[in-house]
Amino acid sequence: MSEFEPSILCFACNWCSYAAADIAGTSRIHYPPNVRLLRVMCSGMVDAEYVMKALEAGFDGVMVAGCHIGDCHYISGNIKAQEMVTRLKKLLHILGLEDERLMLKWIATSEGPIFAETIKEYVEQLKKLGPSPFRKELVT
Amino acid sequence: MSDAVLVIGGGIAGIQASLDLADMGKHVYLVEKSPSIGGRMAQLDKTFPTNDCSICILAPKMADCYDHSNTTILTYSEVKEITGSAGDFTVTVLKKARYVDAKKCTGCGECTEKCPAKAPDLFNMGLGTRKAAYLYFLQAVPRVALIDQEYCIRMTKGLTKDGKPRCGVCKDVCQAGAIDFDQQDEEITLNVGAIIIATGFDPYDPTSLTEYGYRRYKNVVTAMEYERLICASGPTGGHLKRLSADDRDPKTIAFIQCVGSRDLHHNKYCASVCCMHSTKEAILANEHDPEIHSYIFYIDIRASGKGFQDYVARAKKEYNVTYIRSRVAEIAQDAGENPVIWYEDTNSRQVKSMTVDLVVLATCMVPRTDAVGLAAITHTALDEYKFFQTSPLAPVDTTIPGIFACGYCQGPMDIPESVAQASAAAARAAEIVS
Amino acid sequence: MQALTPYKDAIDIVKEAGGEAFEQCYQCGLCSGTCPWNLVTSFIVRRLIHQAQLGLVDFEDDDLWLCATCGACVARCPRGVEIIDIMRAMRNVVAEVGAAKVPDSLRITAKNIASAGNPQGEAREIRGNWAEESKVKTFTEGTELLYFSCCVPAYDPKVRRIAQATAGILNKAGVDFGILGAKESCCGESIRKAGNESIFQSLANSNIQAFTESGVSKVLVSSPHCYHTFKNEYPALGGNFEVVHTAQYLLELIRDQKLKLTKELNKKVAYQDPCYLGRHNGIYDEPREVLRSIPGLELIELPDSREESICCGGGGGRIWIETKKGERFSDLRLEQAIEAGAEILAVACPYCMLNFDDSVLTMDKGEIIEIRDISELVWGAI
Amino acid sequence: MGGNITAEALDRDERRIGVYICHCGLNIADTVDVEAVANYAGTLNSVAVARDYRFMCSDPGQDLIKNDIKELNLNRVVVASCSPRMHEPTFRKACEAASLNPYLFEMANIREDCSWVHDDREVATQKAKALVRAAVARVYYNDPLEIKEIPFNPDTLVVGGGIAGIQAALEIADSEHKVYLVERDPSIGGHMIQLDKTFPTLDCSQCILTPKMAAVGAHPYIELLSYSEVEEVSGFVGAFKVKVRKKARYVDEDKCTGCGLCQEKCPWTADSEYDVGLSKRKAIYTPFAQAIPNVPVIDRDSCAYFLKGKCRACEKFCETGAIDFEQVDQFIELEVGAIILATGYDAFDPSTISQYGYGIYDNVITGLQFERLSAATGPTGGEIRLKDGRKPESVAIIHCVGSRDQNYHEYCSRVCCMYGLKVAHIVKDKTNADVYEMYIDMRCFGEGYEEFYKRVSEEGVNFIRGKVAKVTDKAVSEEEEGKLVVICEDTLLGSIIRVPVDMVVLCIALEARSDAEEVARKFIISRRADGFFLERHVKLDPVATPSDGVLIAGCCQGPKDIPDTVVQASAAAARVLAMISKGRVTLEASVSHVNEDLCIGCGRCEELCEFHAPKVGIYEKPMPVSRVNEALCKGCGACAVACPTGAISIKHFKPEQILAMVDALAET
Amino acid sequence: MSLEDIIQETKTFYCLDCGKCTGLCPVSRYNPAYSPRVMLENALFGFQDDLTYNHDLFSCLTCYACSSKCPGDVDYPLFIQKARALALDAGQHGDCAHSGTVQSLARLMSNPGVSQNRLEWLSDGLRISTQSDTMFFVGCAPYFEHIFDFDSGAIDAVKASLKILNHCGIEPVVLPNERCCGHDMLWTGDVETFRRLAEHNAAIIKEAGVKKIIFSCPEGYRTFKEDYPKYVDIDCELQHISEFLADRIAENGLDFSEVKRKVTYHDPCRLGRHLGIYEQPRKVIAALPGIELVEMEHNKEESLCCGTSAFVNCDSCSKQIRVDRLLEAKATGADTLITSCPKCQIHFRCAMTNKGEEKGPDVEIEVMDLVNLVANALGDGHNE
Repeated sequence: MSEFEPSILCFACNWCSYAAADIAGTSRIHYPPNVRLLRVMCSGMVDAEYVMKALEAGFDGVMVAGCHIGDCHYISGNIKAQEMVTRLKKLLHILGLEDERLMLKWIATSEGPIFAETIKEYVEQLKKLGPSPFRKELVT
Repeated sequence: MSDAVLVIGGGIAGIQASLDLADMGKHVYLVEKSPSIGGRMAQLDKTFPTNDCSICILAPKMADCYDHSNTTILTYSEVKEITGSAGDFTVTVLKKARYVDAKKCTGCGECTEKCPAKAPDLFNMGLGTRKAAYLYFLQAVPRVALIDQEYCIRMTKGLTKDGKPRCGVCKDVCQAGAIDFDQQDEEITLNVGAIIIATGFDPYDPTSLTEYGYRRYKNVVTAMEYERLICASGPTGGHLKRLSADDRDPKTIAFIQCVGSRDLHHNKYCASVCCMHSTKEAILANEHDPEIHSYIFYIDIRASGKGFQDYVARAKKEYNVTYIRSRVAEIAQDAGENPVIWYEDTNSRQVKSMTVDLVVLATCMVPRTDAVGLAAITHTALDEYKFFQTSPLAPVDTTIPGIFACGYCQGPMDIPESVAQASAAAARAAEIVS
Repeated sequence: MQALTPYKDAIDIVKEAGGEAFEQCYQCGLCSGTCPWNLVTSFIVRRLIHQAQLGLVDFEDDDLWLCATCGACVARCPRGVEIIDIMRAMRNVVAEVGAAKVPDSLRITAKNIASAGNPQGEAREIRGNWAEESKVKTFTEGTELLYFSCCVPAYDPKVRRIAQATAGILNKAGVDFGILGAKESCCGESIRKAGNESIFQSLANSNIQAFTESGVSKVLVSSPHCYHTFKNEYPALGGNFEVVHTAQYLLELIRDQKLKLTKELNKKVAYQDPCYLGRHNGIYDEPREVLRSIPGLELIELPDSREESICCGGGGGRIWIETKKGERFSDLRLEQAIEAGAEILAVACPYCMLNFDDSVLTMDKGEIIEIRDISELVWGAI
Repeated sequence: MGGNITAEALDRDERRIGVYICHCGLNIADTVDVEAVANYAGTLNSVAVARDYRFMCSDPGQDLIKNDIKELNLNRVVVASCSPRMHEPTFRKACEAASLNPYLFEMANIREDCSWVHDDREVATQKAKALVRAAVARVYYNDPLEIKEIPFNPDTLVVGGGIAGIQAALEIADSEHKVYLVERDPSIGGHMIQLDKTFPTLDCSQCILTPKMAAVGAHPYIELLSYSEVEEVSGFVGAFKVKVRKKARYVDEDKCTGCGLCQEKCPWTADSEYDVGLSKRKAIYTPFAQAIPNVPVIDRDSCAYFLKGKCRACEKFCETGAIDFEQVDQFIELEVGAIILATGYDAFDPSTISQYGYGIYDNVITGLQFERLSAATGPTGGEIRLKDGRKPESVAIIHCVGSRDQNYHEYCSRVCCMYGLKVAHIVKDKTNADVYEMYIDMRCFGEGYEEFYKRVSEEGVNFIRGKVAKVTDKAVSEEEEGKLVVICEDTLLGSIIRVPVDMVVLCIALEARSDAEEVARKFIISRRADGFFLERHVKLDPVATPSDGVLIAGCCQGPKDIPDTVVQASAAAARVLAMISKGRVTLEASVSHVNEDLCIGCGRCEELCEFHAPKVGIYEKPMPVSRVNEALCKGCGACAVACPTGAISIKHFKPEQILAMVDALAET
Repeated sequence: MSLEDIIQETKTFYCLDCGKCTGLCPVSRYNPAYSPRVMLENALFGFQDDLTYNHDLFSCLTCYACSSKCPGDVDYPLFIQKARALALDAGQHGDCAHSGTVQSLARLMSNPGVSQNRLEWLSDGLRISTQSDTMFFVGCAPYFEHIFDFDSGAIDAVKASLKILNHCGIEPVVLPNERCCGHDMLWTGDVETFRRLAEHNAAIIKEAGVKKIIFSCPEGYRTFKEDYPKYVDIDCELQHISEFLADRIAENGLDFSEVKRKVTYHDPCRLGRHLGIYEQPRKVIAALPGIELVEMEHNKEESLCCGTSAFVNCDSCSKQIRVDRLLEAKATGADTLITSCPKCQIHFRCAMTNKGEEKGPDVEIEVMDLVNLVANALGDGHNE
């Protein structure tokens, strides 16, 4: 079977990270296709339910991307995302999942290249980590 | 062969059977456990559907039965043993000592007034009290007093310090000199050709239905207790009032049907008479105080007898009675000791709560507790509910030829059916002894 | 003066030596204006920093050794620049990188400390001798408190009275304490500010080892310099002990009624805030409260007191360098005290005592004013 | 049919989705096999039609959608093309044009997220299919949303009667819209009225300000509420409700003719705030002559009647009987559409820097106090006098007092250099004394500022670069006897210098109002670290705040000079006029919504919402539940995450929609 | 399993349609749209859609208040459990509270590849071993610590239980990779996941070779005792810790230190009506010196449910149930409400966390697990 290709779901906040992805697009910066973007209005909108559902659905990595602290269009949305991710990581740790399965990253609008770079690094990291125990083929 | 007949149980069924047989010239021995014949019906105030005063229609029969030449009434007695077979039964009966000479006692009641000792009045369902020396109830037949050895001071407290027997007030006041402390239980053997069992029923104790709060809440009473409350000869002289300390007159009463009946946890069968006696009690309440509004919580109104359906219709129309199709779920109590009923009104599909002044539980009716003993003595079989086993085409025959059962001890039925069955049993018995 | 070009290597050397704070300085000159040296001579701190910024430091310049690390400039610097660190870094470049010659007196003192563990160069063994008369036991495992007297009171007979008074008080109050004697060495605070970082490291490690081996958890010090280095500089090397200065501890004893001050001292007393107790560590009120609790004592405030107190000139290794007559801060301070009508000048630091005693002699003010350590005054009042 | 059947079951009506794959010329087509994606889309659940077209955003492209909606009665549309940040509005309008609710529409970004960033055609097509599948899965659960609009109340509230407030009020009122101007002090004028001259033109400050103040006083469209404060603000942009406390003046405004007799007769005095304590004013006073409104106020703290219950002299002498000791604070309810905060700044209290001797030496004064000395209306009638009346022979002006200093304010107060120069010029002009200016940097950046600096230096002012360390009266030489000695290092000379002078003027910093925290909370805006109000964007949106409808202008947003303040005031006014002319406010459609059956009233949403939209209270049901003020909600979704029972959800971002996308994206 | 099979298995045909269940049902009292009688009516009439698509199918608390008094002895909660399985097939599920975290964790845990770090809470004072033949079933407490934004007290109860067992000389086996017992999955209809969890647990228990399992969580206890036998076989003696304590107190008694406290006891549905354990907890409380037990109006068999079950359909009505139950507890004058179920404790503590301005009725009362009360009385209060 060809080399393991991790699948990543990225919740991108409309005002910063999704805009950064757009800029990465307009400046034609290529990055691995493993990531699939899901646009939300604010990183604070990402509920633990969505991340758990993504893990259940077999994604190897979930990324929550928001604005830098202080830049949030809704003042403190990113802080709330940080709290949610910290708490959820503790749960996933008890469950036995590696810490890298869930990643929180601040990406400002202008940081298109950084967005692409982050995706590249994350794919490499997950390749080293191996498939998620809940990956579709393994479960059934 | 003996042409006499033993009738066990002096309720309406027993009385009717005795009269029929007596009128046929047969000699009847009527054995009644309690100090007087009359049975459950004597405890009722009125009877449905005619609202006749229960004791008014019962007293003449009691009198005829007692005075009939062919009848020997053994009250305050119990059947101990029965041997033999159809046509020739030997029956041993224990006649408990009344400590009163039946012949001398005029029933004047002097001793009952002066007697200092008090005891719970079971005739009034324990609502009031009576004395140790007492008449079972006003219209008791035979109208002979008796002394309750468990409560009489003389018999319970033993001798005084200087060796003299205590009290003895009743003896002093009895002009007829009827008091005889040395009376002993008597064992009488009878020889009869046929036996009719008419032991009737006990009301089911609803305490085990904890959700209804019987005993926990004062203003939750059973139907029989209600009958005594509403009855003129009852503990309150017929003045219907609440049992809580404020003893206010109730303006709203809730009658709850199928308490302990049609219930796999308690009694599976339907007691058949509760729907009607609750309706009667609701009507009585309204007659007693027109402001009273009654609510009857039912699953099905079983008004199947003659005139029953119009009786229910009249209750709705004239006597301020509302019928709510719902089995009450739970009874709580608010601060004023008013019962709060929680129920789902299955017609409107809504869960509601209703606060009323008084709750009457139409409890199930079960065979007498000592029916089992009697069945053992008579070797007759009982069905799963402890009723005497009969079969549809021989509704009054028990499993033992020559022994018949009629009335509630054989199955749930109302007074008319009991009377009809009593006559049937009398006829069946007559065949054997004639 | 031919043109100068910024010298990158010099900038880096000073930075590596711990002086990188100079980058934040925007040359406003407030430090120069505030420095007490400018009351007696001219010492442009700003220029030294600017030279460091451009790598044009003249390492031969004696001005490098003027700074008494009193902290007045640091407290007021609008950019919060750690000017003392810059000075220490430049001195380090001279002392350990060899960019120039270290002043002789300092060089000798550094050699003494390196070899004998005390600036006086006395034998290590006799460090505990001062304590014989006061019957002080050596510190053993489980003793509640270590008393670290500082080298000056231990070896210098003129200042021994501080340690003896303190020991006397502790005995009177029934405190379970001891000293480590020969195992102790100089706390290293001043020698570090004089640029000898390596000597400081070895002193600190040996002290920490000695303390931990003996199971020390709480240290009582007489010198604010020891207090400063134990509290703020030793933790980085793994030495975490509870440190308390005599002024604080005496107040504790008085408050817990373990000390009863009965004898009256009807004198006007002024208190000189030592830079390393006051400005560096924010302890102003405890010493004053101790003095006020001595019956009859009338406490008067000097001008420029508390945060604005003027240094006695002893910090940063200056105690071991001769200060020209007429340029001694302790003289100015003594005059201020006399002018304020003080009969006693209370001090809380052995360096202050040395300087002020010196000033009393050189200015011949012996009859008008005396110099007393706080512990002496308390000892006298029991 | 009993119980409440889930909505999903009821409206399992036909979903008819139209999917349109855009080529975007070659931008998408050359990396993604658009036909394959279109065919694939056709196979998806409830997709009625799937097409691909070269330019979906073009008019023919949009017509394609409009016709399909009409002919094939589509009730949902998905366009796979560029980023929604680009053309979502365009396609939404297209749907609306075909009378399909704009929120029944989704976009799949197969350009920036796919074709432009990947090169392998097969993988890109695979990913494009996934993105389309996700968009279709999401649109299935989209609900039609109603875009609400509320009327915009044309009245405006301006808080603060300084030059900023006055300018903003005038500009709005001049376009015939009602303005309520609330000013805390007895008269408008703010700090500017206290100034003598303004730099760089040296115009007499009062001459250019009083006409504007008069205009405000007389303007038919401006209702001036002086000596009043805002107590409480509620509501939202377009419909604010403001409660204003009109403090009791104890003088009846209608009867008072402003004759000033009461001020003459009143025997009790107190420090004049207007003259910054340099002179006294009476207990009953108007702050300055040209006060608007020209109605005096009785100061309770210095009026004998209020303190000791006697005197009432003013009442006796007042011919019109305007004095009324029984007056009480009144409360007025205002309804306005927008609010402009122009609350200005506080002057830094230099006494905290003990080394400068303010409050210790008589002749150390602040810049503001100098303004009063040099002003004709000032206590000395415009003459520069020392405390003992002598003319100063030498004056030192110290810059950056409390500014650019980590221990006080790290920021530069922007105006002190210029008013330092102005003070220098006035001193030279009026007393010809020696003037020394101690500065770190001369920041004369504005128009005509550098020229003014050149002119003042030509007038013989000495400039010494160095931050002053100490001002002392302890003389070291004869010249210093009886003088104030300013000690500092002249960093250009590289030596400490001691400048003996008669008077020292401190250029004190401008700092945020002491009650800024409380005001910020009232108007639901936040503050920067330095205490000034936080603007929406420092560069692109300086006069707006994160709370819609609340604008800020002038020094309350940060220290600035009068020209900048006036510019900001006009900007704020313009923003308000724009909103007024639009006449209505479109509310955010995808806002939070509470299902009150699910809500357990735990208040977690209320506690964390930055915009105070959800509020737990007792409404119809006996138990408290949360309810959202849709006008305040920004739709950020934080409350939905915190809600334990999922009672609160964001329209257009419901959990089902997002979970559907997650599942669709997961399928390989 | 079709609707008819369900009706047969749960004896629904005995229903007299008398409405007593609806009258007793705590949910119906506040949610007019929900009526157990109507649910059965729909089933009996064959209206399957009205049953499976009914939102309130998931509002039933499965607390057995109705069945325990049902004249027709219909096993209504079992009917609901089966009906929910049908609903799941039709794609319907209840509103999962707390972002469905508990449900997601259970599904994730049912995956064979999972190896958990679930014993990090184990502090040194507590001793466990691998040889003992008694096992202590921890359950989901380690996860609960990080799901709620208030102190769930779940792990404290587990620690207290271990302290009690250690005190009684037992160093129980605690399995490091123990799975969720599957209670919530079974009761919300996800039989498939439940079966996988049961199989995992059965395998590792068999491998551990224990003979007795002690539970502190009644839901785990009931699932192992009543539901597991239908899917897997676990030949171990099962005991709730209150039963263990009651026996131990009866045998040789335990020495407790005196703690003055007035308490009232809330019977968890799973322990009470499901398994009939009412007396043991009360015997344990009675054995604690200084503790005065005051019974609430609704106690033992009549005890009211704590308002939420399996973290599904928690809504305003479940809040009302909890508020009334807390008010009833406060009315007894007790200063602590004792229960022996971690979930009741969580739901009560959640009801007391009101962060908005409007707090609603004052329901503030200390809630404590029975095992904590006992552990505190065993000397050096472990978590006082």
